[in-house]
Amino acid sequence: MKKLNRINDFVIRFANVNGSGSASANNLFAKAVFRLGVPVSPKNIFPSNIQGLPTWYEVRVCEKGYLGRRGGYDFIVAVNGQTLKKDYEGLESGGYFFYDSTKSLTEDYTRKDITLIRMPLTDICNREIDNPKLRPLLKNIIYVGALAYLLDMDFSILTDSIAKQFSKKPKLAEPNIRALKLGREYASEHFAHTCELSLKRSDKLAGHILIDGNTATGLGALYGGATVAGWYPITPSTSVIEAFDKFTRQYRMDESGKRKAAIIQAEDELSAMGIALGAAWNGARAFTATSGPGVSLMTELLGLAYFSEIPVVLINVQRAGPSTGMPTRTQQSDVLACAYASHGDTKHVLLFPCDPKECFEMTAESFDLADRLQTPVIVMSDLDLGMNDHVSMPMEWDDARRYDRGKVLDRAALDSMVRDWGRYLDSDNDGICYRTYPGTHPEKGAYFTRGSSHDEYAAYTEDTDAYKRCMERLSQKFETARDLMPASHIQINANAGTLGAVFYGTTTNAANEAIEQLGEKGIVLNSLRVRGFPFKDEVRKFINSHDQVFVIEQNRDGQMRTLLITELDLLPSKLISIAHVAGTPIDALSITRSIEALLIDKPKPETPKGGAA
Amino acid sequence: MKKLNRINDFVIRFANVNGSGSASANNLFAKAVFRLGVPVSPKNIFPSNIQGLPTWYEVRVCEKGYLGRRGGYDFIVAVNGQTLKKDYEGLESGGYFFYDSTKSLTEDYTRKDITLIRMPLTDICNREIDNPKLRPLLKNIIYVGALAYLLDMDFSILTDSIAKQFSKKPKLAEPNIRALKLGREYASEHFAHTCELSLKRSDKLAGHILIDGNTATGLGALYGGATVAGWYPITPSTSVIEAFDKFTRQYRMDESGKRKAAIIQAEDELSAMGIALGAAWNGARAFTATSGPGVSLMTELLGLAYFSEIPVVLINVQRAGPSTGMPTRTQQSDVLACAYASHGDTKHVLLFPCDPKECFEMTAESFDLADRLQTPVIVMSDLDLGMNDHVSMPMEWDDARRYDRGKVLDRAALDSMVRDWGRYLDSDNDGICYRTYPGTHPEKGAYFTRGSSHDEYAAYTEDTDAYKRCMERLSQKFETARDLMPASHIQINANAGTLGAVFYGTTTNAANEAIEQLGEKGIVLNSLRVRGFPFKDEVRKFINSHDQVFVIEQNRDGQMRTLLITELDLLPSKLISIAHVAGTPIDALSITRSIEALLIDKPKPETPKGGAA
Amino acid sequence: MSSRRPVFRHPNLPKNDLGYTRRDYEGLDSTLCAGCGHDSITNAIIQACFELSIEPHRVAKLSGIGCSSKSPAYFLGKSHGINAVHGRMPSVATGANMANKDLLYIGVSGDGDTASIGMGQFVHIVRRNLNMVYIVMNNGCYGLTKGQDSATADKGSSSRKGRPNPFEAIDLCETAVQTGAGFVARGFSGDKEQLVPLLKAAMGHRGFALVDVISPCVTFNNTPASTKSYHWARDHMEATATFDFIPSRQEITTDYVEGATQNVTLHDGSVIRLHKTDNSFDVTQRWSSLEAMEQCREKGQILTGILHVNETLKDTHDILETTDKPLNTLTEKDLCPGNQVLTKISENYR
Amino acid sequence: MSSRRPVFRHPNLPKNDLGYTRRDYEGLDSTLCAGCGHDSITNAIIQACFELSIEPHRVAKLSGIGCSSKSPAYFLGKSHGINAVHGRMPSVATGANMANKDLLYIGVSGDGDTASIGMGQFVHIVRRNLNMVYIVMNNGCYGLTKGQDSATADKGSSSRKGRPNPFEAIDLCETAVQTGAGFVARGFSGDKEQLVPLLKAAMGHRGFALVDVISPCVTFNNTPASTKSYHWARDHMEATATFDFIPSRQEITTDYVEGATQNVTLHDGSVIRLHKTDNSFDVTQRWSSLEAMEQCREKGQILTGILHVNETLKDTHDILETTDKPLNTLTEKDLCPGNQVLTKISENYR
Ligand SMILES: Cc1ncc(C[n+]2csc(CCOP(=O)(O)OP(=O)(O)O)c2C)c(N)n1
Ligand SMILES: Cc1ncc(C[n+]2csc(CCOP(=O)(O)OP(=O)(O)O)c2C)c(N)n1
Ligand code: SF4
Ligand code: SF4
Ligand SMILES: [Mg+2]
Ligand SMILES: [Mg+2]
Repeated sequence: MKKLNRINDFVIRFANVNGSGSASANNLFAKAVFRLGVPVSPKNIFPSNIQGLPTWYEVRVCEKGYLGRRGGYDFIVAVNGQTLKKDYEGLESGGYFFYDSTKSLTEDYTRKDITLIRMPLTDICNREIDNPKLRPLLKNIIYVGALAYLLDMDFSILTDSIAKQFSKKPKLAEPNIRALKLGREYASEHFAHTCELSLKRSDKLAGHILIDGNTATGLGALYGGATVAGWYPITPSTSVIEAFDKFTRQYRMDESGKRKAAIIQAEDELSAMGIALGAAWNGARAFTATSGPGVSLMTELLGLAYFSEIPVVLINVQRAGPSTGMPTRTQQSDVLACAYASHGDTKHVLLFPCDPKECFEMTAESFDLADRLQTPVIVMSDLDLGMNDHVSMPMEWDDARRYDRGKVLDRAALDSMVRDWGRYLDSDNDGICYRTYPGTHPEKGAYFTRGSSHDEYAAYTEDTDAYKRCMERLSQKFETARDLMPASHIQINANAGTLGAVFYGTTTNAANEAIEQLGEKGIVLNSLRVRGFPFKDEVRKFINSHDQVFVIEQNRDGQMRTLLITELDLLPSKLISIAHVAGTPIDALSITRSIEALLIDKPKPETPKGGAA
Repeated sequence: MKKLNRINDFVIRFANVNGSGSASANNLFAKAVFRLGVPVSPKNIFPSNIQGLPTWYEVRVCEKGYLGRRGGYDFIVAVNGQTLKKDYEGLESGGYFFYDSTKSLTEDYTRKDITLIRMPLTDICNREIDNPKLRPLLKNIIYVGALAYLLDMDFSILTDSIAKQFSKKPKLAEPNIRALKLGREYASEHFAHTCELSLKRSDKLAGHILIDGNTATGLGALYGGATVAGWYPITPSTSVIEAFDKFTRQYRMDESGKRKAAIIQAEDELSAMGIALGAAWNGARAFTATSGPGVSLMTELLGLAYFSEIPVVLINVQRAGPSTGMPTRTQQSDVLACAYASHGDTKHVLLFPCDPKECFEMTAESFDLADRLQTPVIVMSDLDLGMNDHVSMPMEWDDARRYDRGKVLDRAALDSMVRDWGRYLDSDNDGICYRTYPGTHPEKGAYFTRGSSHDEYAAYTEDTDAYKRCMERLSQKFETARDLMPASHIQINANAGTLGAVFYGTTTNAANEAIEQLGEKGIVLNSLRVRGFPFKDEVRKFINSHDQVFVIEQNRDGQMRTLLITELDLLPSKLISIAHVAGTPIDALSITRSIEALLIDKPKPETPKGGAA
Repeated sequence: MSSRRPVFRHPNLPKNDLGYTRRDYEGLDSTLCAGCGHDSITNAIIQACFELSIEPHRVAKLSGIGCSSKSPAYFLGKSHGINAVHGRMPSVATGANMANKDLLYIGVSGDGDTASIGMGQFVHIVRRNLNMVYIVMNNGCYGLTKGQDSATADKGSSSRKGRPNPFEAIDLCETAVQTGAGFVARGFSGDKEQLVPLLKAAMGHRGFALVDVISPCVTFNNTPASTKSYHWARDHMEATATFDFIPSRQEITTDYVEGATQNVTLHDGSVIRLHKTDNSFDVTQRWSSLEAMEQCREKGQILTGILHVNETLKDTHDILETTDKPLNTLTEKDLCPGNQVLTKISENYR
Repeated sequence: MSSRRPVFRHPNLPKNDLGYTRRDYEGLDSTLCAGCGHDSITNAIIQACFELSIEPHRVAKLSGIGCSSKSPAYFLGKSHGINAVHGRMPSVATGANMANKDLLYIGVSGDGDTASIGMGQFVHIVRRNLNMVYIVMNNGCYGLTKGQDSATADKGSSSRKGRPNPFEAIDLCETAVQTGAGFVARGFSGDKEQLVPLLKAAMGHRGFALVDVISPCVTFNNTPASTKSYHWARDHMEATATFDFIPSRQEITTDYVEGATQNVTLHDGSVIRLHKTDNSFDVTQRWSSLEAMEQCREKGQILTGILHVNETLKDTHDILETTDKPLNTLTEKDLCPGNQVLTKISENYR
């Protein structure tokens, strides 16, 4: 048998039971890799349940810097009896199977192509740890200690991490450090030269941070100046609000200890959106965060915000649908539901962050865009981005930057107006009109906001022409939005290339890696990462200048492909859907394979939706 | 001045104040035209308000049988002071301006190209009708009497209508008939040879009926075997339920006077859809009816029905959006909202009736389709179809027809099963599985229905493969649905024609008329009327076999065009949107003009969305 | 319909403390049916605001959807207003209030808008004690959709449709008191004498103030068999203790008989002086309020007047401990911690 | 996780009147946290159905979304069930019941599912008096989303998150009684002795039966400062009159002291015999029920037991006057009037 022998390039998986405290131990490991300066991408694969069901934590270590999921695993810490067999069978050939040998494996564990690493974790715990309450937790720390030895890690990274973590309660650090050492010692005694995977300090990460997208989103809302949030708990969006709550308690307190923010846990999502909308109408920056089911419930109010032109921000942390679907799995499947949310002719502005830094930036930016465009802006995050830790460049804020509150008339502006003000009068010919906040002026600028048809002066109307003017102006405003969208990321690998790839959000890392893999095989693709909707002109140009474009995304129906075709009037046969329908984050290899297969087996124009990763 | 001189071919408009009882008088007139055997299409243009605002009733009389709106009006009964000037100005040259001359016109009524018909309606009422309470109502009847003379109508048609209407209370007929006569007498004394429009008995209508779409829909639900309806009032869908209620009280009573139907006015649309869904889950045929805002609110539950495969029927009587929009105006703007309703990857079956007969048929059929496909079916009616009277072929029911309850296992079937039953096991390979109703069998066939991911045996799962199998089976089921959709109506006017038109629902009449108008100018179009979604194969074939296809519809964004392109992978530049963004029913002339303009000014491929009717 | 009516000011119209005439508190012409109860309530709102010298532009008007919800267009034309979607005014009001605690929020809703589609939001806005006046124009039916029974229609009551309503009525005042509202009153559109001071008192209260007003729908629900008709309401009204509303600026005279009145001082300093009678109850006690309402209900009477007041409750801002300045006036300086802090925050993620 | 557990039948297990063992009423293994109150309630439901000899397949189980709403998968594995979306179980139950009046409908919901997102639907299902047993597994928090306060969390109570809840609690029993429910009871997951008969009585009632059960969330809301914790519930439980549940088949013995008990005969013929004590009240009187609940609430006690019964109310089918046969069994012949009638109908449109 040939053992896998690699430095800083492998996948390690932890198979645990949820509610058993494994998360912090596994995080400790991932963070240690990060602190070693090695690019790392942890993925938590957890059930929609609180305690007792299988959960996996997968850590990809990749010196080269690929941060998407790789697929497969080379090392498994298998400490969940329920999934032991499956975990065993899924291991890559040449890999390492680390398990709690307190209970021995049954006879059907017969693989010859892997290395077993037997560690009697439970026994060690029972023997070494006096307090039985601490045992389940520390068992996890023990295996991290063992890993340090097995992978030849700098041990101080781990102990420092623990010390940092418990800096405020150093007493608690002690048993953890002891557990780490217990693990390392046992391993050094029993597993010398067992494992040929290793982790070396590197310099691939300079200035980077390791953070989850939802925390960055919450920070973005803080920096973007949000003051009102209405929300309703739903996985995986809850932690956006938790982060905003935490940060406002730190950075938004006035002298008297009162908060410069109002966060309301609403009774449901209709109310959450209503709260955000009401606050935005009244001149505060306001938002809500939710996931699929919540988006469906907010549909009617999104239509009101669109038609009455209220700048509200919605953070949609997508999860696997339809319906309740898989609440703890990731997906990019609300693209159409968000782009066209609500009955009637409606279209919404979408932003697609791909990493925590963009979560921060786009969330902060979304408030400017919403205010400028006076329309809802939806930030399309997802569970993978929102709830997993990601290596990211640090967030930055230009202190010279000023909030763009858009076209708002204050008292002085109203006083100095010469001609009649009309709330929906398009005096700049960009589809965007001037608004006023309630309470501004004793005599001027008051109007009645409504979701029913209105004329330029905000008066109710059923007049065909007035209605049509309003609807066409809204279309024009959407054109204005196009120019304001963040630029696409375009990468040209072959100047006269005929093949292109389009993707967005959390598909980015895997797609980029797949493009490199394909490049190595002589298949050169140019790529464009979509960052906003309505699509900027460069998107059309990019697609038009290629013969075949693969649209890579994480949903069944190729929703971004649909949106591209209809909104840019593209030739559908040119756009080939690479759709990942799994609920787990997309990986490079399956993209590579799908594209290869499609290119060999050249698609006929009639069946362009050929690929499925 | 040349007076308009036409027989059975003109448009007459009534300008009234709502809540003044004009509706029944105007109906009386339209019905009389119908009873003369002349094709007629009345359109009620009313405000979202109960009393005191302008309302118009437009009656197109057309011997040739065009039933769409024509545009313009040749004769106006102008009895609303609020709109008098506008009504005056809008009249076609050569037309007739009939008004209540009790109050004389001001000096700015200076048109020379029209004929004024002065009738002191109020004076006549005050003089001739003793009971002041009856005056406002009978004033309307008086002008109908005058019209009878002016248009040279067979007077007995009107008196018979009145007699029929009040057959149960003949006493009430009397003052009405007297009012009719008053009107006729005054006209005959004062308006001899004034009007050159006339109505002659014809034989164009044989066996036809004059009925509104919502009544036909309600009947369709009765015949289709619906037993449970959950609903919430909203214009223009309310009368669907009112009709169902009325018909079940007539035809669904058991011997003891109890009803074989349960109709629940819910507290909102979420509940209305929940009721329909719960009943359908439990084996009853169930439905709800709503309009745009309600559809938005039902979005989440539609997703549940899609994913857990519950056969529920939704009647969407569309109105002008977005948001509250124009609640009493018509539109076809919920196509995308319905086709893709709900977050996640979802698609829904849609039916597009174009006249009352199809409302009846498709509603009845929708229950079969929902049961067969175990998925929501949405009947896409609209305000014009639902609330206006239409000349229609009579409804028919084949007594040999049996309800298709789809794949349902009863107790005997469960007993005789050899292999394990799984609720979501696709044993027929058509994507449709076998269901059981609760309470069927003491030991077999029970399962837990859920909107979360489930395997073939309905067990909760987060397994990637099981999830994927389920999602792909649902796609396959949608393919099965394709074949079950009603056939498109295709009309080939030129065998090797290069121009085509696609339309649906209430756009049909105007589109057909426009095609004839264009034909007369040498522009020959073939046409296809879409009747269901997913689109049958013939739709793709039709479009592919033409160079340019105009998609004619009543919304801003060309929603059907979008759906066609994405679902059939069509070349967008080939599909040209003729979009009517008014809220009033689409008319032939503007379609004709748009198409003509587009053909002269040949569109470049980059800007295919050229037309706007 | 034009959105602006000709401005014609009579020089001798009476003015209030701010120098405004009553006309300054009016809005567009109503488009409701002639005689609709809602228009009377609109007039009472105008009167109350005028008499209280409220700055018109410091009011925000909110409503849902329905005939009732149209009425904010007909009063306070100098105030901003918003028509939410059906049943969702409470949440929109909550957001609006969070954004600016300094305006007076007047919400108008219908019985359909509140007791059916809006029931969930209504209960929760009460629970949060949002500082606003919430007026229900209660006609027991869905006016705008042509007269269906609403959830406040009494059992057995029948509208123009003719079929007696078979379901029990929801009493929004009971719901509000039970859920902990600090101000609950009921009026009748036909009794302006009582309604105007009720509205004034509600405006003086801090926290959620419900004013449920029986408001006959003359078109669909004014039949003899309807318990929301004019006649029925007039004949079955049972007023609680009558009261005087004494604005904060006015001195309180002491010429009353000891024990015969009860004074409740409202947040803005104004006082409600309740005149006790034999059958009056202590409106400051939640439980007596509920009992009094129940008793009337059982007797088929409509209890009107101030049904409950409690001035000790915290409003939503108090509960959330938000800063004193309206949130919508905070600037970048107040809100954005700047790049240095961000760098420090980033440190935690290394 | 497999959907089917191995069927192993012990030959000597006790059987009920139908010949079923208790195991026939069980479902899948629970995936809730070890010690979760919800599992105890699940067991009580199993016990009640077993003891009442309910035909398992004649039950339909319904729930919303939440830990609590998962539990129908863990009882009555031979019954059909449906997980609605969050908060919408009441409407789905309404439709289901309309389709087939002959099944026993058992709904399970959480406090989040009912008192927050489901509040509107809850009030309206009570108002319609749908014939079902509606069980709220009430833990004062959102278990499945990790412990946020729910609307039934008492003011000042704090969960593992540590911040005392600043809002007033909604008491679903009070809401139900006030809205006119015919059967309202409260239990505690830790008191099976009381809970099983409560559930049985609820199943015997015709119309809407609410059983609100305090059900501690051991993971997020079992702290000493939580009023929904085991300890708090045990220490503050105040039972109303104790009672015996006497199934319909059992003869009622008369060995009780005159005046010391009150018998209420339920729709299915079974009887609740309430033992009066000094502080007991008349549970058949809506008003005394409310008063008793309020009093306990003010004292910081949790009143458990049967809080209100009224056997005289019509259920939704009665109110709507639907035919006796379940609607889902009607055939074309019952439903479709045929072409001849259609031709006649068409005549009216000529
Ligand atoms: C979501 C939604 N559902 C239904 C409607 C239709 N609708 C408009 S007003 C109304 C009811 C109004 O009743 P109420 O609130 O009592 O007001 P009223 O007209 O009686 O004053 C309804 C159901 C709507 N606009 N939106
Ligand atoms: C529309 C929607 N919003 C939010 C959620 C997320 N969610 C799942 S369970 C739950 C609350 C559960 O609380 P409760 O009903 O009290 O049940 P418990 O878990 O406490 O038993 C929420 C908010 C959802 N599934 N659907
Ligand atoms: S319909 Fe009724 S509620 Fe509406 S405006 Fe007319 S009278 Fe008032
Ligand atoms: S989280 Fe709480 S409610 Fe949910 S299963 Fe665990 S203990 Fe029960
Ligand atoms: Mg009303
Ligand atoms: Mg709970």
